[in-house]
Amino acid sequence: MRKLISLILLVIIAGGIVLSLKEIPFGISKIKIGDYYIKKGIEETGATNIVTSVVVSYRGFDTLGEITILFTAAIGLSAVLGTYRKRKAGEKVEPPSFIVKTGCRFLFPILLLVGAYIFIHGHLTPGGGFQGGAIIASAFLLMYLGCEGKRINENTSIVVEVLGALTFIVLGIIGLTIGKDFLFNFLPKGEPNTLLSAGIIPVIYIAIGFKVGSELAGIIDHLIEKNQ
Amino acid sequence: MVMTTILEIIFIILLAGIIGLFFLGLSRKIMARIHWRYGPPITQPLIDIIKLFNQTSMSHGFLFNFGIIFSLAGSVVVLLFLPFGRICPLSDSGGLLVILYLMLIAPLGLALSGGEAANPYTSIGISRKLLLAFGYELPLLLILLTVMTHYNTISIVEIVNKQFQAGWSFQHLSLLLPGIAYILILPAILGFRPFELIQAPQEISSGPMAEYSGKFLALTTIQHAFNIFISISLFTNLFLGGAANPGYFFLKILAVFVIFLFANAVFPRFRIEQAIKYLWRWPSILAFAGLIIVLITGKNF
Amino acid sequence: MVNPILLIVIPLGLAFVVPLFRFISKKIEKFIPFFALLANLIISLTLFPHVLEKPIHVSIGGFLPPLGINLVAGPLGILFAMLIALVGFLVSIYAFAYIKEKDQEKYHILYLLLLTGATGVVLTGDIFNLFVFFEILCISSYSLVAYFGDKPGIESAVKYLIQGAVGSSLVLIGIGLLYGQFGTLNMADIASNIHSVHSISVFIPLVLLITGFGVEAAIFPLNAWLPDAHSSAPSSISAILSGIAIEVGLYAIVRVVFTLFGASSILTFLLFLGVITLLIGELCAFNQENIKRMLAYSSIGQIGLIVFALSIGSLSGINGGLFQLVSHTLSKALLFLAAGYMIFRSGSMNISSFEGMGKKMPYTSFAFTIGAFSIVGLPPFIGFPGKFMILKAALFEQDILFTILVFLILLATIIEGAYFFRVVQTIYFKGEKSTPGQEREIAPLSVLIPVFIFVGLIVVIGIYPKLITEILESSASELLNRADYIKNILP
Amino acid sequence: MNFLSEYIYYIGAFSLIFIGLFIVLAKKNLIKVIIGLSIVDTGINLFLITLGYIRGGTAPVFSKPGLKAENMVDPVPQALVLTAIVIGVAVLALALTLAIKLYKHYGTLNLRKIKEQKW
Amino acid sequence: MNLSIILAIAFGGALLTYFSGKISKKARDVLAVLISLVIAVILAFFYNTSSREIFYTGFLDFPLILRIDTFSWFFAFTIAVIGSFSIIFSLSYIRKKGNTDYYYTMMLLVIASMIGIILSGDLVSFYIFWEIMSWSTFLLISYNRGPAIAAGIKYIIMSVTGSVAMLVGIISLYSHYGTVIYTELSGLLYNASSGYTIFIFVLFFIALGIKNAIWPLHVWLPPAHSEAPSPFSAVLSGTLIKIGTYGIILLIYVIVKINVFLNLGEGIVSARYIIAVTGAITILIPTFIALLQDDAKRLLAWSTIAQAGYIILGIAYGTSESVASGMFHFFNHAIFKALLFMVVGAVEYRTNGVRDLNSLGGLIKKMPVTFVGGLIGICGLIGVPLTNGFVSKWLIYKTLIINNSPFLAFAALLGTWGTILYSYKLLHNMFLGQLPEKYEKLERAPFSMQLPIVILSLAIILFGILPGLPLKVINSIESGFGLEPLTINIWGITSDTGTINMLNLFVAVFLIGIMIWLIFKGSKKSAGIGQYDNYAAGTTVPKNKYHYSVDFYGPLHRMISPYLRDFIDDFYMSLARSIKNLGNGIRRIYTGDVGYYAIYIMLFLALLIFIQIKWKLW
Repeated sequence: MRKLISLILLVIIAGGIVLSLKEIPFGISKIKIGDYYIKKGIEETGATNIVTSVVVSYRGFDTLGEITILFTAAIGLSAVLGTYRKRKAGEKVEPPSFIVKTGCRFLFPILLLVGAYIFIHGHLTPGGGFQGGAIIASAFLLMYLGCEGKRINENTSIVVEVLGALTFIVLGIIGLTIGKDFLFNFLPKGEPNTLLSAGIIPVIYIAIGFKVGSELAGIIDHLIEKNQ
Repeated sequence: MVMTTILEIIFIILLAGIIGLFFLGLSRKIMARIHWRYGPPITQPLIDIIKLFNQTSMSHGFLFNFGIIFSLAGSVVVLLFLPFGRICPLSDSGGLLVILYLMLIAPLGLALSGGEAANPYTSIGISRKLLLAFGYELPLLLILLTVMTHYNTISIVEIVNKQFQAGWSFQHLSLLLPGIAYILILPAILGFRPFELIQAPQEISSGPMAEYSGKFLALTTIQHAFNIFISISLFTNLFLGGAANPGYFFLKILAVFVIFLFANAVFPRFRIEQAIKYLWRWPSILAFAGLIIVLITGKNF
Repeated sequence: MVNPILLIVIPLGLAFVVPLFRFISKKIEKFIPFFALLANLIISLTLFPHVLEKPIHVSIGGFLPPLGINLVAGPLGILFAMLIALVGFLVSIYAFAYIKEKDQEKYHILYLLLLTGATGVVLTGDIFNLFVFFEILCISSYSLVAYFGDKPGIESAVKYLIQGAVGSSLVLIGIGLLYGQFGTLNMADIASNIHSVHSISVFIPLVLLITGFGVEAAIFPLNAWLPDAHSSAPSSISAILSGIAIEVGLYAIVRVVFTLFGASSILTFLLFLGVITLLIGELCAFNQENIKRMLAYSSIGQIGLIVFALSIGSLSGINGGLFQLVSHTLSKALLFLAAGYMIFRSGSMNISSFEGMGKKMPYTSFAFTIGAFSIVGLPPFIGFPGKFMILKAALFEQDILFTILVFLILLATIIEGAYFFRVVQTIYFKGEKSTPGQEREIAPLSVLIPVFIFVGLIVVIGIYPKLITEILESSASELLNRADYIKNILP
Repeated sequence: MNFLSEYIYYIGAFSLIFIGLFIVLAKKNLIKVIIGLSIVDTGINLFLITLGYIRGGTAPVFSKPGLKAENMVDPVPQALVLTAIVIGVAVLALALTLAIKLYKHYGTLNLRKIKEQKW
Repeated sequence: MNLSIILAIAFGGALLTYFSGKISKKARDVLAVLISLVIAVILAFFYNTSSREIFYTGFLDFPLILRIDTFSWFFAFTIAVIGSFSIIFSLSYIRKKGNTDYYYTMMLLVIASMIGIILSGDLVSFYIFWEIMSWSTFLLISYNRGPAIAAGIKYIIMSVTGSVAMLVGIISLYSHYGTVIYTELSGLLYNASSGYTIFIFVLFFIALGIKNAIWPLHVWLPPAHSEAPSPFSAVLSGTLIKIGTYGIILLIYVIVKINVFLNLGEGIVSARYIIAVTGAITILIPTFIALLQDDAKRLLAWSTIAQAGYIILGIAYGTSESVASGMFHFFNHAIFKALLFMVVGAVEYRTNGVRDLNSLGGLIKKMPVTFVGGLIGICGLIGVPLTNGFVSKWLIYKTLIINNSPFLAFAALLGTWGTILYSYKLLHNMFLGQLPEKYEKLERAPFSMQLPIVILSLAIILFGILPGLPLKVINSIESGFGLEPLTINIWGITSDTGTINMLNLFVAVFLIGIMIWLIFKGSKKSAGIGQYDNYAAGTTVPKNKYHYSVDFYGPLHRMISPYLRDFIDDFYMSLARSIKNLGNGIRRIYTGDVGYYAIYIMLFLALLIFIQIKWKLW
């Protein structure tokens, strides 16, 4: 019964949405501001990756919100799970197999490196702070899988997290204080397609990378540690 | 002017008292005769009163005394509002409505007095008295309202005057029915058979009067006499056109009283519920019918 | 002139900083929200006179709209920002004594983030940005509802989360559809392209947005999460949820309907929806034994009333609706705070456990009474002018339909009165007259101060409603003059 | 067939969305519901990306010279999707956390049985 | 002297009293009495003046106006005086009960808001004060706890019901005419359609009728009056319900105006007759119900409803005499009902809260002053000539009879006879008959209770003999309403259709009373005997059965009680129950199953889309 009702309702809604999609033909350029970004993006922001320029510059405020959401989720999660609990000595955990152990140890630094590369080059190539951060976090996940007893230092992770976020905000405020708008790209834009270009974009992306990496690692840490 | 008024007042009070006592005596005499007895002399009530004043009495306190005075005063004041023949000292002070109100002072005063007596019989008697009053007031109010609506005035003097011009009220059907109703409730007003349940000596030792002795009893008797006079002369004024002079008026009320006595001598006693039911049924229906007729035939509505 | 961006940045930055205090002193943490919101309050107050003259537009990152994200600090936005800062500020004082858990830094962070999200929603001029802030608001509310980690809290949070997630998915689909059609995300830009909602392709995003935001705004039948969440959250959070969160949801709906779509044709529907929400909320609250659940249902009812008023669509209607919104925010926050501390003391949420509170906690009880009277709409409290203005607006339509709806509203008011008065009686008159050992346990100052500031505001604005009517009027005209809004942002 | 090639991406995206919604509406296991929500998110992301697609377009990255701006797809939906993914992750993480806690309290994840908060 | 100063004193005084109570109990008592007296005294100075002022401009776009003219002066002054007497009475009454600061504050607040209502010059400020009065009353009714809680909730729900109806009326008037000021509204309804006028009338009458306890809206009154603290019952009964009366007069004679009112509808179905007949019903049914009561205060409460019926009847009947009688009876009722509640309160105070008429008795020996107060009170209530109730009742009967409404007159008159029965029962069962042994050591009422009782008793007699004093004021009110004033002198009323002269009556009664007293005194002195020294027809009655009070009107009771269930109350209660059930039913849609909740969301969305696709509504 419930399924039937759900189906009927969803069919009606789907019908409505299909009707509305008529106005949005597929695959045809109808973009307005997107067009502008592509044409003027490099000129205005200095980043060759237009997506990055949109994410960090044009819609940088969204990104600030985004990291805030992640932060919120991380804090909320740890708040819900309760206070930090050390693993007790007597608890037995199946030790990882040799292959896992070695593989993890081998992959861990490489992943870190790849992650760092991705967020540092966010303004030039596809990728960016979030992607890099996620890779870094997966490196830590591997560490948890492979290296028994190793854990990230909670305090360090928090400091990194906070500093990452603060960097973002401080950069924004600097933009504000030098007479322009919040998040104003006050650093020189540099030569496009070089590493040191696009003003504050790479700085922000690096900060985001650190922040996201440590945050996701923290989330993993919480979910693993608290629920043995 | 003031002098004549005062004289009128004294005259009326004395005369009403005498007539009332006479009626009281007469009623005992006639009752006795109906019962094939000889009966006491007609002056017996007067003799009783004089005797009672000379007896020692017992008082329960201030309200005990005050109530009886209050009650009697109420009755006496009513007299001043009733045209006795053509004499009516306080004709300009509110008319029939005031009479209605003053008529309730008497039972209220007795009730207060009896209340302080703290005798359960008294209390029961008072309760019955008030209930009975409530019972007969319903038809009585309808009757008076019919009359007042018919003549469109609240002044009893004017009612009497209008009857002089247009003939007795009894001539109109609309007032004939309330008139009959009045006769039916008259024994209830006076506490006569079949409505003597207030005193009911066999049952509750004379009810409100159980604690009275001496002068209290005397005052009550006087009050009773006044009440007889008042209720009958009210009837006469309202339905029989009053009278041009006191003598004629006396004859009228005497006739009414005698007829009334004969009519009521044969009833047994009611219980209080029966009494109320009776009063709320036939007299009320008659009076109500009269009121409806007045409203239909009247010009004003 | 201060940049309105600070209204968002200051609490956000401080929220990020809070975890660092574990290295300095744990005791400072709880004062961070206090200072952040105090700053916000001051900023919004200083902005207030400027905004009345002319709405302030701030672009972010140096890009003019529609290219960059912009903030629109119009009268409406500042009104909400001020309200958020005010209530948040007072509730943060309340939390000094109320939140006693060991791990309280997380509470304060989440609390700040919630209010940041709310402020962001009301200030932003970009529909996707609005969504982002909305998510901040929602996610922090989910976490805060579950903050105590007890059984009801977790259950409610899960339910809230599921419904909220469905709602935000719908919002996101709606935004996608809008972007697909208009190629822009700036609200003014979109609005300048929408002239009617007759075409289904515009209508569908509209209803998706209404439904999505409606979940947070607790319009019937989207409000099933509300009684659970409000009753099982910590009382300070209930106050914020009831006083801020659903109002912000309502703001989003109003923005979408009035400014974005200019969809005055759907207002009739919302009119009925408001009345139905009102009636259902009040009826559900009528026989409620759990005080916080009762207050939560009452919030549903109040939201219905506000929706009704806003949907009248006339200047005075919106005016009245906004007034009622302010009034509800203040009164309901007060009620939750006062009830919260009484629950804290009595250890039970059952109304009958409040017996004798009038003796035990005289000040808190007094404040609760004022709040209840205000919600019911008795003068001289703030609820009265609100109800008055709404009725005035409705009856000025001189339409038989409105008269009937007004009577339904008043019926709901009577029901509302009935259950609130019942609680007031329980507090003061029920129970043993004096049981031995019943000492006065006056609430700590950090509870009484915010509670009595609320009382003061309720009474002062109730007696002198002109204090806020000016800003309400310009807010209402901002909502109604869609063309001006567009023209101001896209010259 | 024209229809399919024209709308296949939309259909795919919305299929995911509605499948996800159906799971949320009809399934009783909390984990499944959370998975459903996640599917809805994925569907939406797909939909957003689809919105920005231009037939034959390239990624909007000027990584090497000679890329024409006209041929690039719309960067904005991609930026939006980035945000949407993060939001999805955040909600997912929180939801799972709550599910863990809920299971501790109730010993079940059956949503039809977790009905203490009602009326 | 400004009118706003009065209000400032009244409201400020209320608050001040609360805080002074925290410092010194004595100071608080003195302050409370002082404030209430000061208000009364200041108001007294406003006699025969008229002024109007805008006292507050801060409320939305409405300038709030205060005004005083003879009409409002009459009501305000009465209320202030009765209020201050009640506060004096409270001094010892409330001392035992605790929570005294609260009590005095609320009491002063109620009085202040009542005066505010009366003095306000526009409907918005009327409404504001009205609501303040409602809730402050509510907070005071439940003061005694126990059954008072149910009474309070009943009161406030009905009160809120009424006031929201009135609010619609006020705003509707504003939306039609753009003003809420009495003087500007006055007569504007002349051009309105009668349907609209009736609409306004109904709305206002729900509110005013509930306050004034007109018959089908009376259910809050009996429990509220009987459960409230006695001095407050006096305020409730003597003045608070009269606010409703004031409102009705205001509506009919100031806002709607007499000429519109009399032309509203025709014959039997005219507004005038409908309200008058409602008044008549309000007299009859509560009178009979009062007969059945065994609780002294509940009896008085029902009596209050009945007396309010006289007032409504008089006001609605619309002749100049009937309106005068309505207002005069308001005045009288305020005095004697306040007095009676104080008498009952004094007894209640001394007997530790006993007001069951079946367990008292014989208190005349212990509390003579209180008894005399009670006696004069019931005389006024009945309308025994030479007490104030008489003249007002006489006027209403007269005008009803002269204008050919004998049925209304019948209702009014029969109500009076019912009044005799229940008021005698009240007096008898408390003061007369045998004194129960447990009350052997009862003391007299304290001075602060006796003082208001004595003053009010004297007032009843005074205005009974000199009805011209208030009638003069009433006359000038009536000429303000466009009614023809009565021809009066200080002793009474003269007119072609019937004259009353209390001087004659007074002299006659006085002289005759003296005469009889002389006869009484002159005859043999009677011996005083004790209470239990009774004639028992030769039997001995057990002591505890000596007092006849239980089921005092038993026979009548058995006859009428089956017909006199308060079915209106039952109706309201069942209404409340069904709303409760409805609420319990509706909240089951929140099943607790989150799947359903998600379905609701989708349902909402699907519904909107479906409607749009199907009907293209938007």
